[in-house]
Formats: sequence, structure tokens, C-alpha cells
Amino acid sequence: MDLKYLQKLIKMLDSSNLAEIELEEEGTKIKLSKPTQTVVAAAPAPQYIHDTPLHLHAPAAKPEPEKTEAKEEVPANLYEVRSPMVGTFYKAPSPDAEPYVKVGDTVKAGATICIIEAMKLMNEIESDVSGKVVKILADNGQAVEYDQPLMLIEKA
Amino acid sequence: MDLKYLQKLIKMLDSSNLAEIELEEEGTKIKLSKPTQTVVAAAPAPQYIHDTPLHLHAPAAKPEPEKTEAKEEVPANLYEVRSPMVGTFYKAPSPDAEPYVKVGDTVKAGATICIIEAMKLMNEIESDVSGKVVKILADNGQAVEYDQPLMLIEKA
Amino acid sequence: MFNKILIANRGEVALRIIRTCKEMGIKTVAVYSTADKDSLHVRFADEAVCIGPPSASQSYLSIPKIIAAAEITNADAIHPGYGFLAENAEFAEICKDSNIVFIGPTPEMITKMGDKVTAKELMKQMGVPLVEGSEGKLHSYEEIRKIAVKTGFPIMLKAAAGGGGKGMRIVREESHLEKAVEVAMSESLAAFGDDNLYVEKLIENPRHVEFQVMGDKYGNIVHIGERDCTVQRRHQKLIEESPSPILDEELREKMADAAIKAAKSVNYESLGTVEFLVDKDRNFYFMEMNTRIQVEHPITEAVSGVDLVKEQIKIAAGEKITKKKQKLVGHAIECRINAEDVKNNFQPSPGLITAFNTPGGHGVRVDTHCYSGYKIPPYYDSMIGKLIVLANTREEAITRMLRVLDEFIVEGVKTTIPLHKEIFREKKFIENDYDTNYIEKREEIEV
Amino acid sequence: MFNKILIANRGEVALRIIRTCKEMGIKTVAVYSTADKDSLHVRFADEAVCIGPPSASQSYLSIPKIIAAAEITNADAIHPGYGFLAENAEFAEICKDSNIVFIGPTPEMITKMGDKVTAKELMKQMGVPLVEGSEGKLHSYEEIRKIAVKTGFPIMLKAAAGGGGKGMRIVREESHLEKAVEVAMSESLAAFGDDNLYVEKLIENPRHVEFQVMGDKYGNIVHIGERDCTVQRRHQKLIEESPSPILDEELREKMADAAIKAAKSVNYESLGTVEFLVDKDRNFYFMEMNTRIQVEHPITEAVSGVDLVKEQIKIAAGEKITKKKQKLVGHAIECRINAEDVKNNFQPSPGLITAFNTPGGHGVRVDTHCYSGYKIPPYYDSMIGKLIVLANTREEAITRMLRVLDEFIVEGVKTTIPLHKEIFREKKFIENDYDTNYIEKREEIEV
Repeated sequence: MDLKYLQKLIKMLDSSNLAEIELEEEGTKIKLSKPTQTVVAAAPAPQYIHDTPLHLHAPAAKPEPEKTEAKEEVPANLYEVRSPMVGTFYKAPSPDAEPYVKVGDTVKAGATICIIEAMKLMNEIESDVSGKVVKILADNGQAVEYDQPLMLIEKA
Repeated sequence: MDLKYLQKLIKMLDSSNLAEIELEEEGTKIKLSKPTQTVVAAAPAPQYIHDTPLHLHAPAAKPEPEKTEAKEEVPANLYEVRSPMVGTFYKAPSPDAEPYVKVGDTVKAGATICIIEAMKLMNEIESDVSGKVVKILADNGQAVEYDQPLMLIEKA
Repeated sequence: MFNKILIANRGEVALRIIRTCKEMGIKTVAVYSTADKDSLHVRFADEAVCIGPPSASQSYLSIPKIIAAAEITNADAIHPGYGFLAENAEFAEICKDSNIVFIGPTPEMITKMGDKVTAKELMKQMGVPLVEGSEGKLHSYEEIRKIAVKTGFPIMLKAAAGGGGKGMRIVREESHLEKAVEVAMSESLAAFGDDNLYVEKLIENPRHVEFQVMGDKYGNIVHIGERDCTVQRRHQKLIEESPSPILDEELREKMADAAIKAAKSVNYESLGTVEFLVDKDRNFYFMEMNTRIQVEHPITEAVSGVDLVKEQIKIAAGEKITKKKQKLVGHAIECRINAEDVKNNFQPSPGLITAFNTPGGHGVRVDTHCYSGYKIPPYYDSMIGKLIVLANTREEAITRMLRVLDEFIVEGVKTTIPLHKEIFREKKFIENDYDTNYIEKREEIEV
Repeated sequence: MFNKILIANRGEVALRIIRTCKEMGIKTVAVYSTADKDSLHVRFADEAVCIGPPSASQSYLSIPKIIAAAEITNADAIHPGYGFLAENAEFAEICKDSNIVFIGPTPEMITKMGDKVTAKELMKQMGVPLVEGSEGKLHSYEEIRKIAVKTGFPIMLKAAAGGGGKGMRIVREESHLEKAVEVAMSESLAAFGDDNLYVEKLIENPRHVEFQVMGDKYGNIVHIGERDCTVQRRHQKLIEESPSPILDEELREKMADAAIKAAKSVNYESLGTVEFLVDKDRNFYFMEMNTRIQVEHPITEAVSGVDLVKEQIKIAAGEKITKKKQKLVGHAIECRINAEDVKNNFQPSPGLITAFNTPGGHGVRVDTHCYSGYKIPPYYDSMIGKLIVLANTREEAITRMLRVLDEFIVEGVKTTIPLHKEIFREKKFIENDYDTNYIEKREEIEV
């Protein structure tokens, strides 16, 4: 094999950000690989020491403030209904009544989907989007805080 | 194989968000891959906020503790004589005497090149290397601290 | 005693209250806006509830949200701290209606002391010295002119409904009065929805001296000494000290007596502060009564050894004040450190704190909610901490404060530390020769 | 008064001394090894001199280097702190010869109190109670046996020349004595170059109570109360408190009287601490006198309001003690926090501190040289800071310390904070039912 040719190939891979080159031509096969750790080794390992310097965890409140993190993970077609206020979550207008929505139901934007009770007031929470209810994230009677995810709706 | 063609392919992959390109054409096969960890690179640049959190500067003492930093900048052929102790630097054994060395002098390893006075004791400082004195970094009678550069000697 | 207290506040005062609750074995609930997720008050409370977005009106100032947070956590009392809802009578009322103890005075007391005209009437009845001026609200130029002439210029126009400098005007001669009344009225209307004014004789170059008082539900009212808060910038206190270096025993007793009378006028319960102005001839005048814990309370704690928040909680829980007189020892000074750019008209300087070293050692107290890596949000006030020193004498306290200011290292944001360092080296401050215009006069000289 | 003091130490005590110097208007010189370049004592001193490589023997323990640093900076006095050269009579002597004031007692006083046999002889003359045992150095088994039998087992063998547990053996019966003497002698020889021993009756399960004393150059000697340092692990104090919860007024007076007698035996000048053991029957015995400032001095400062380092400096400068009796108020507790892995046999845990939050609020003092981003070097002792609380009662001090320990956040290294948190919740500690073996007994139970 032409070593100069090979040398050139090596240089090309070396100076690129690629990890591997594989060539096959007339019965000749060439495979060039970088060590798998190269990337990490090249840049000094980032130390995220102070990203959350005191590793703040909200204390064990009944509501789970950390849930807000879930935002990023919601797939694009799913809409997350978040609590606009702190209070108690109810699925139905009264203990004996039918719940406003169940998983699988189709809702229209503006339809009441649950209630948050705060200061003895029943606040009807409306859906911002039309679509199908795929998950109800809060339990009936559960204390919820501001911005806490309540429901997932698959947008129509 | 046409290396220019290959180089173009490499660039194309490199500047894309793809992970791999595989081509097969008339008995020729090309496979290019990026490292699997590329994702890391996409992550936000680490913030080295706390590398030197208090930006510590030694206060304005007569000796200059920061001088130790100079170490890195000394060219390989130059030898930096550093103070082995804290004390007062003298070029000569007595006020009227000739200095042990002057810039341009050639010294042998083991020769006395200056004095550090500490606790009324005159400590003769010897050169560790043979060579030519190119710079004297401390003034006569100056207070020096441990590890402070005193002289530059161009190694013979 | 309470089982669980919700703290309707943020920052250092929320942390301050949590500290005392912990020491009393009372559980705590922190409330926070989404901007305060990484705050220490969230971390150190037993429970924490996110109540709204960063805007204070939708979080720390939202009564329904705070009451709802108390309800879902079963808190049996709410401590309002200072600022936000601390002097909101409606909030105190709603707490009561919701069967939650408001740790502070009754809504009626808040209302009476919050309305300047009512408060002045009460003081007059109790014989507490007042600045000469109008006795009620005024809303015609002619009325105002008559009283101003009778009082004698210079006078001060103030909004009957408000505070914080809005609707406030100094008038030095009659010919300027009409214009000033016009402006003050429209400012007052815009700020408080009310264009009533009142007129007071201007006390020139006064000192600000306030007394810490404390009353229980059984009619016992005591004082715990005074604080001198003369060093202010635009009515914002910068430096406070206790005792006041301008009082002698005789004046102190007279003023303490007046302060207790002021509190008695409403049978005050809880902690409160009676603020006075003291003129050059050492006459003093009632200014207002604050019906809450004060930012500068730690200097009183330093000289008295009393945990004021603990007393406040005990009083709210129905306990009696047993100690009639507190022994005060030493001299305490507090500096409020703000994240502000002194060189740039005190513009707020929010952002990431990249390095943080708090002072320590003998006679030093630090109250801060900040730490290295904390991001100061731009939504709230700019105070990042308070430094408090206690020493044997004023002189010693000043030298201690200077070394403490040296040790307080905050990087990443601008702070008022350099200004404080300057003041404590200034002859006029050291020699006790200054008044409430001290900072403004300094700034004029610099310009 | 001195113009410039060199602090021959590092860490929190160096910072502690700098603080007082600043408040006294005295300039300071820090010395540091190359490992301590980023230390706060370097930053906060007026001048700083690098004196050597990390090894203590070539830096903080090197007399010539420290004297040279004082000479080049024209320091007129040296404060040795604690540890390192603080109780080195030769160093005190060389300071004197170099016309530099050693802030501490004279070399003779250090020598006399440093030698246990001499110290015991002095105490005997002064009538200070001693543990029964040998009166001089012993170096033959037979001599030792005779005294041991006379004293009665269990006895304690100790190295005449040293301390810190080396050459120390508890012997519970005569049959074990010969072997123990052999081991103690060889350990003592290895550690101190001297195989002389002495024998003492073993005080079982004692409390450690020490008195802070202070003497000037004019024969005035006073005490500033006691400290109870019973909570120790392998002779290293972990928790100290003042006043001692086991003393009543009568015993306190008797012990204070003995402490002053101990100091009088050498006409002691400067700060010093007289350490006693107290047995179950409330008999007390002189242990030793430390001729330096003690790590745990802040609790005495807390209850007395006295800045001990300031007094020490004033005495060294020739000032008289004017106040004969200090009024002590409240109850103070100190925790020494070490960077050690409690779960791993207290192995030191040096390294980078990645997050650091110091406690604050009323009644809290923090003495630390660490900060977020500081790298604890592996060369020196592992103490990273001291937490001190002052409260009205022991009970309040304990609850305050618990909340303070919660607030002290140190990440990146292991610390003894978890151990402290446990102790303050333990019934035996709270109920004052413990002795110097408390920690060892806990560990046995855990294993």
C-alpha cells in the first residue's frame, strides 16, 4: 500500500473532528479510528463544581418544586398544563361529581379541566390547548404549588 | 481514491450535525464517523467561575511574592537562581568589597554569587550551574523572601 | 406555641426568622417565587412552596397565594418579615379570617399607625411631641397657605396617604408655595390615588433616632433602647447604631417615655419602632411608628442580648412580657450592604456572585442570604447582607466595622462596601457631627 | 504599643490575630509557606513574606526563617498563635536576643511549665491538688513498681518529656506493669529522645475543666472563668463550653483559686490556661498549664466580652491589668470542625472546597480561614474552622449550635460536622452525663 497515501488519510482524520474513516476499494480495506476517549481527553474535563454551588434541594415539602425541571423533557407534541397558583388540586367540582376530564378524553381550549382550591375559593383551571388528555400528574386533593405540572395533553 | 473528494466529505460531515456517512459505489465503500461523545461538545461551555474565587493577591509587602510566577517564562537555557531563604540580599561580602559577580561574568557551579543575611548571619549563596550571569534581579540590600528569583544565568 | 410558621418573605429576613424558629423547635415553611429557587431561605426551611413568578405582585405581595401556601402546609402562623405585606392591614385581617395567626399587631393597630393623620392625632392626645403643622388632611391651596404662614417657613409638604418621598416637597418661602402644592398634589394623586396633603414645619438637619418597643396582649409595653439611623441616602438607611451617640441619659429617658406613650395610644402588641427626629437644640418630634420588625433590629439584639424575633413570636402566641427593663451593654453598629454601583448613581447590580467571603471573629454578626455562586435576581431589593459589630465603645465598634468591611469580599457584582469604608474613616462621622443629609451633602461635594 | 506584629502561624489563628491587630491599629506581617499562598491570612495581613516550602519544619517551625522575616519587615513583636513555636522556649529566647518582643510569657516560664516534673513540683509547693504519683522522673522498673503499688492500681505511665499520648500507658494490674514500662520507655525515647517516665494514679472517667488566666508584668494575675473541654477524641478536643456544666459556685471558686496559684508559682505573665481533671467525686487535679492562647479561647471571649488576644498584646507591651474580675454572662459552646472523614477513622480529607456557606445570625461567631474555592493543603492540621455560639442557657446554646451546624455547608471535602450534629442530639451530652472517654465509648458501641 502507498504509505504516503495512508499518511495523508491519517492527517485528514487527525485534523478533523471525526472519529473514524473506513474505506474499501478494489479489495483493499482501510479503517482508521481515533481512540474513543480522545474528545474527552482533548478538552480538560469540565468541572461543574459551582453550577449549583450549594446543591440546593428544596426541602421535602408536600409539593415537589423540582418538578419544574420536567419542562425540558416534554416532547413537542405534548402540552404540559401547569398550575397557575398554589393550592389544592381537585379533578372534579365536588367529591361526588364526575371528574372534569379523564385520561383519553378530548378537551377543547378553554374547557375546564380541573380545580385548584385556594383560600376556600374553587378556581376552575382551563386548558390552553385542544387535544387529548394523556396523563394526569396530580392526585385528587393533592397540594400543588405554582408552576407544578398537572396534566399532559397531546395537542390536536 | 480521490483524496480531495474524501477531504470534502470529511468537511461536510464535520460541519453537519450528523454522526456518520456511509457511501458505497461501484465496489468503493467509504464510512466516516464522528466520535460518539460529540454531544458533550454541544453542551454549554463550562464556567470556570471558581478557579481563583477570591482573586487572591498577596498584599504589598516589600518582597514580591508574586514573582514566583516568573518561573514559567524563563527560557530553557537560562537558569534562575532562587533565594533558598528569607533575608537581605547583598552582592558583596562587605559594603566596600567588590561584588561576587557582575552581569557578563562567567561563574562556575559552586561559586559564591551573593549573600543572604538572616539573623545577622551572612549566608553565602552558591550557583547551582556554570554559565554567564545575564541579569541580577535583586538590588543590593533588598529584602527577599523564600523562592524569590535573584539572578539569571545562561547555562554554559 | 405554634407548630409551624410560614414566612411570607424572602432574602436575609426570611433566613433570620427561620433561624429563630429552628431554635424554638417550630417548623418552618418558606414561600418563594421561581426567581428564588436557589435561595437559602428555601434550603433551610423545613418545607418550601413555590407561589408564583418573579414579579413580587404575583408572589410575595399576593395575599391569596400566601394564604393558600399556608393552608396546604397547615401552617398555624405567618411571619411577614419587613417590607412586602408586613404592614398590610388587609393581609393581617385575612390571616385572622383564615384562622392563621399573623405575627404582628392587629389590623386596627396597623391601620391607625399607617395613616399619618390618624397617628398624629393619637400622638397629640398622648402628649407625644409632634412637628408643628396641620392637624388634618388639607386639599386646598388657601388652607395650606394659612397653616404654612402660621407655622413659619421653611415647611414640608407631605402626602397624607403615603411615604417614601413621593408627594414630598420642601418649601423655603411663600412665593414658591403654590407651585409646590400643585406638584405635590399631582404626585400624591398618581402614587396613592389621593391628593390630600399635610403641612409640617421643616426640621432642618435632624438626626433620626428610633426606639424599639414591644407590647404584649396584656397591656405590658416596654422599650429596648434606641437606634440612631441618621446615615441615610434618599430615606434609605445605610448605617445604624445603638446607643445613639447624641443622647444623654436624660433625653434618652424622655424619648423612651414618649415612645412607650406612642405605643400605648393603640395598646400596641408585638414589636414596633417609634421613629423620631431630633433637632439641633435636642428637641425631638414623633415621625411615625413602624408596626413590624425593622431591618436594623440586630443592633438592638446585640446590645440587649434579646432575640427580638423570638419575643415577637412568643407575644403572638399569647405569652406575657416578663422582663420590664433590659440591660443594654456596649455599642453596636450595622451596615446594610447593597448590590449597587456607588460610582454609577447607586444603580442596582444584580447578577452572579463569583466569590464571597464573610467576615468573622469576636463581636461580629453577619446576616446574609448570599453565597459564592448565588445569583442576585433583579426583581427585588438590592440588599445582600448586613454586617453587625458589637464592641465596648463607639470608637472600638468603628474600628471593628472597618476591619469587618475589609474582610467582606463580594465579587461578580458591585456593592456599597467601598462607600461604607469611606464613611467610617470620615472625621464628621467619627466625631458624630452629621445629620440625615450627610450622604447627599457628601455627594454634592464629590460632584 | 507595638508598631508592627509578625504572626508566626497560619490558618484561622493567624487570621484571628490579624483581626485584633487591625482593630488596635497595629500593622501585621503574615508569614507563609508556598502551600499557603492563597490563604486568607496572607491576604488580610498588611505584608506577607514567603518563608519556605510546605514542610512545617522548613517554614512555620523554622526559627531562623521567622526571625529573618521579622527583621526584613521591621516587625517589633511576634505573636506565635498556638501550636508550631507557641510553647518553644528557645524561640522566645531568640526573639528576645533579636530585640523582638515575643507575645507570650518569658522563656523561663515556658520551660518550667513545659517540663511536667518541674511543673508538678511547683504545684506541690503552691498547694495545688495533684494526682497522686511519682514526684520526679523515673527510669527503672523497680522504682516505678514501688510507686505504683503505693499509689494503687490502675495507674497511668507518662513520658516525662512529652505529651500527646506518646509514651502513655494505662496499667490496671501489677502483672502487666513490666511490659507496659518497657513499651512506654521505648516510645518515649523514640518520640522525645528521653526515656524517663512518671507514674500517676489513673483518674477514671474524668471531666476536663480548664481555667483561663492572665497575668501582667506587675504581678497581677486574674482568671476569666473556666472552659469544659471534656468532649475529646484521642486527646483532641472536639467541643468546648463555658461555663462548665459540672461546676457549682463553690467548686468554681476553689478551682479558680488553684488556677491563680498555679500561675503565681512562676509569676506568670501573658495568657495561660490551667488544665484540671475533675473526678466523679468532684475532686480536681492539676494536669498542666498551657503557656499560650488556646484554640478554644473564643468561648471565654463570648461569655466575658473580653478580646483575649488584645489583652495578650497589651500585656506584652507592658500594660497593666486593670479589671480584677470579669463578669461572665450566658453560656457559650464551640465546635472545632475538621476536614476529616468520620466514617473512615477520622482520616484527614484535604482538597478543594467547592461550596462553603458559613452560619450567621444572633449569638453566632465563625472563625475560619476557608472559603469556597480554597484548597486545604495536606501538610498541616485538619481544622477548617470553629463555630461558636452564645446563648442565655446551655439548653439554648445547644439548640443554637444545632441550627448553626445545619447552616455550615462545606462541600468537596469530608468534615466532622455530621459527628457534631449527632453529639448535640445525644441524651448523655444534653444531660451532662459524660466524661473524657465519651467519643471512644460511642465508637465502641458503633463498631
